[in-house]
Amino acid sequence: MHYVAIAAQPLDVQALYEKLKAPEFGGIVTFVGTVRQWTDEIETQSLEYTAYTEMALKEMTKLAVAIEAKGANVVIVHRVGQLELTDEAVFVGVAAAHRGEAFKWCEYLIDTVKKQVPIWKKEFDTDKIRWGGLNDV
Amino acid sequence: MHYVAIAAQPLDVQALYEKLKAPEFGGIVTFVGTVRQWTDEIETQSLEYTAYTEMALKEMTKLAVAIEAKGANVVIVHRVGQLELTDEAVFVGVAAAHRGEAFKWCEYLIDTVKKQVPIWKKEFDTDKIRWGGLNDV
Amino acid sequence: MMFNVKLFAILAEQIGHSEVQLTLTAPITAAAVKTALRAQYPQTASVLADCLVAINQTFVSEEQFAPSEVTEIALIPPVSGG
Amino acid sequence: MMFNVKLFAILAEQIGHSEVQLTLTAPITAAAVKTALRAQYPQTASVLADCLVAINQTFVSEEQFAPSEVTEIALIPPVSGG
Repeated sequence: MHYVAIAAQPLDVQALYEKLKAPEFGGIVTFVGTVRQWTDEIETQSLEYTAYTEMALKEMTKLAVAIEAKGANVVIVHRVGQLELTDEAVFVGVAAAHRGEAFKWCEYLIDTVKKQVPIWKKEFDTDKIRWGGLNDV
Repeated sequence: MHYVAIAAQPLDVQALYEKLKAPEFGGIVTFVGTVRQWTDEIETQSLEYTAYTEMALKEMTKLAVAIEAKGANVVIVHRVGQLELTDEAVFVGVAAAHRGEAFKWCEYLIDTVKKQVPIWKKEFDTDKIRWGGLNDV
Repeated sequence: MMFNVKLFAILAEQIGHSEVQLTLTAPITAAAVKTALRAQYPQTASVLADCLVAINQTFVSEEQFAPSEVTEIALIPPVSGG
Repeated sequence: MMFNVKLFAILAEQIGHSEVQLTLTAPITAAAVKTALRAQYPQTASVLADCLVAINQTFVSEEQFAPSEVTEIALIPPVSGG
């Protein structure tokens, strides 16, 4: 059974992982995106994520339901609020019968979350503030 | 810095995940293999893993070091002993700067662990006992 | 007819509000929403070019809506979650 | 010359020991290890066909070793971790 959430509090990776476990699914792949310090020459100090929460949840639910229909458990949780270096921004987990599917579906889900779920990153870098998704204007 | 182990006790997924985190690596992919109940028509009740421990650690270390040289943190831990349904048999984690690499390297590592690390599965199924890796004789 | 339009991220920052009222005439389209915002807040023009429109929490491109079908309008700047 | 050879998994079970002593003559090769075990324990023949040999904890196939180079020999049935 899928679990999707927009979380204002730090992600509990262990608890989210536990939601994926099931006797019929032997392969569990998780992706966690954390706040990275360096992007080429740019040094990030912190991030702020905001979301169009109701629509984000709808989009995440659509994605999760479509993958679960193939035979899987899916968890997708995204943080909002102020994040520091190494804080967890997003958790995507897939439990499936076989590992090849779990890898493929987990990567598809995070790729798709990044493309079409209405969540925005405001990056506080050492040189200036940047909005994710926009060309560096 | 890599961490590899053969563990006689249940895997602490949270603690292993924490070892991967680093400010320079924003993408963390983990694979956990758990004991699955059904394989086609065969129902598994429990498993016993044994290892040629010293050599297994050497092989796991070689694999981890080779991936870390590309820019990553790697954790590989395999259980030995008696495992019940949904117990964790293996944890493979890769933290890298970007998620594409983390997915690719994590899948490569578990594929390779399954092929060349001297660990054996004895499967206690409802109909009989099977050794993994052998044709069902 | 007046509609509340939700704004997010850089768009909300440029205007200083997370919601604005825009006058739209039937049929409601994504292009009409963007045109109306641009007219009222010219400083959003360059970001607006890359924005999507969600009506009733679903991305829309060329669809036309009767005003009575529209319960929620939002302008979605390029997303950057993950 | 006598060598201790480590056995694992189904091979250990078939023989009832996790280590056996085998007589090997120089040079030591993977094939010679398998041949010696098969001669002493014919019941292992079918599993042995799929086994690898590790010398000093490294898989070997066609290499030849002087007895003095060999500190540990193991027979590795098809692995099945993960």
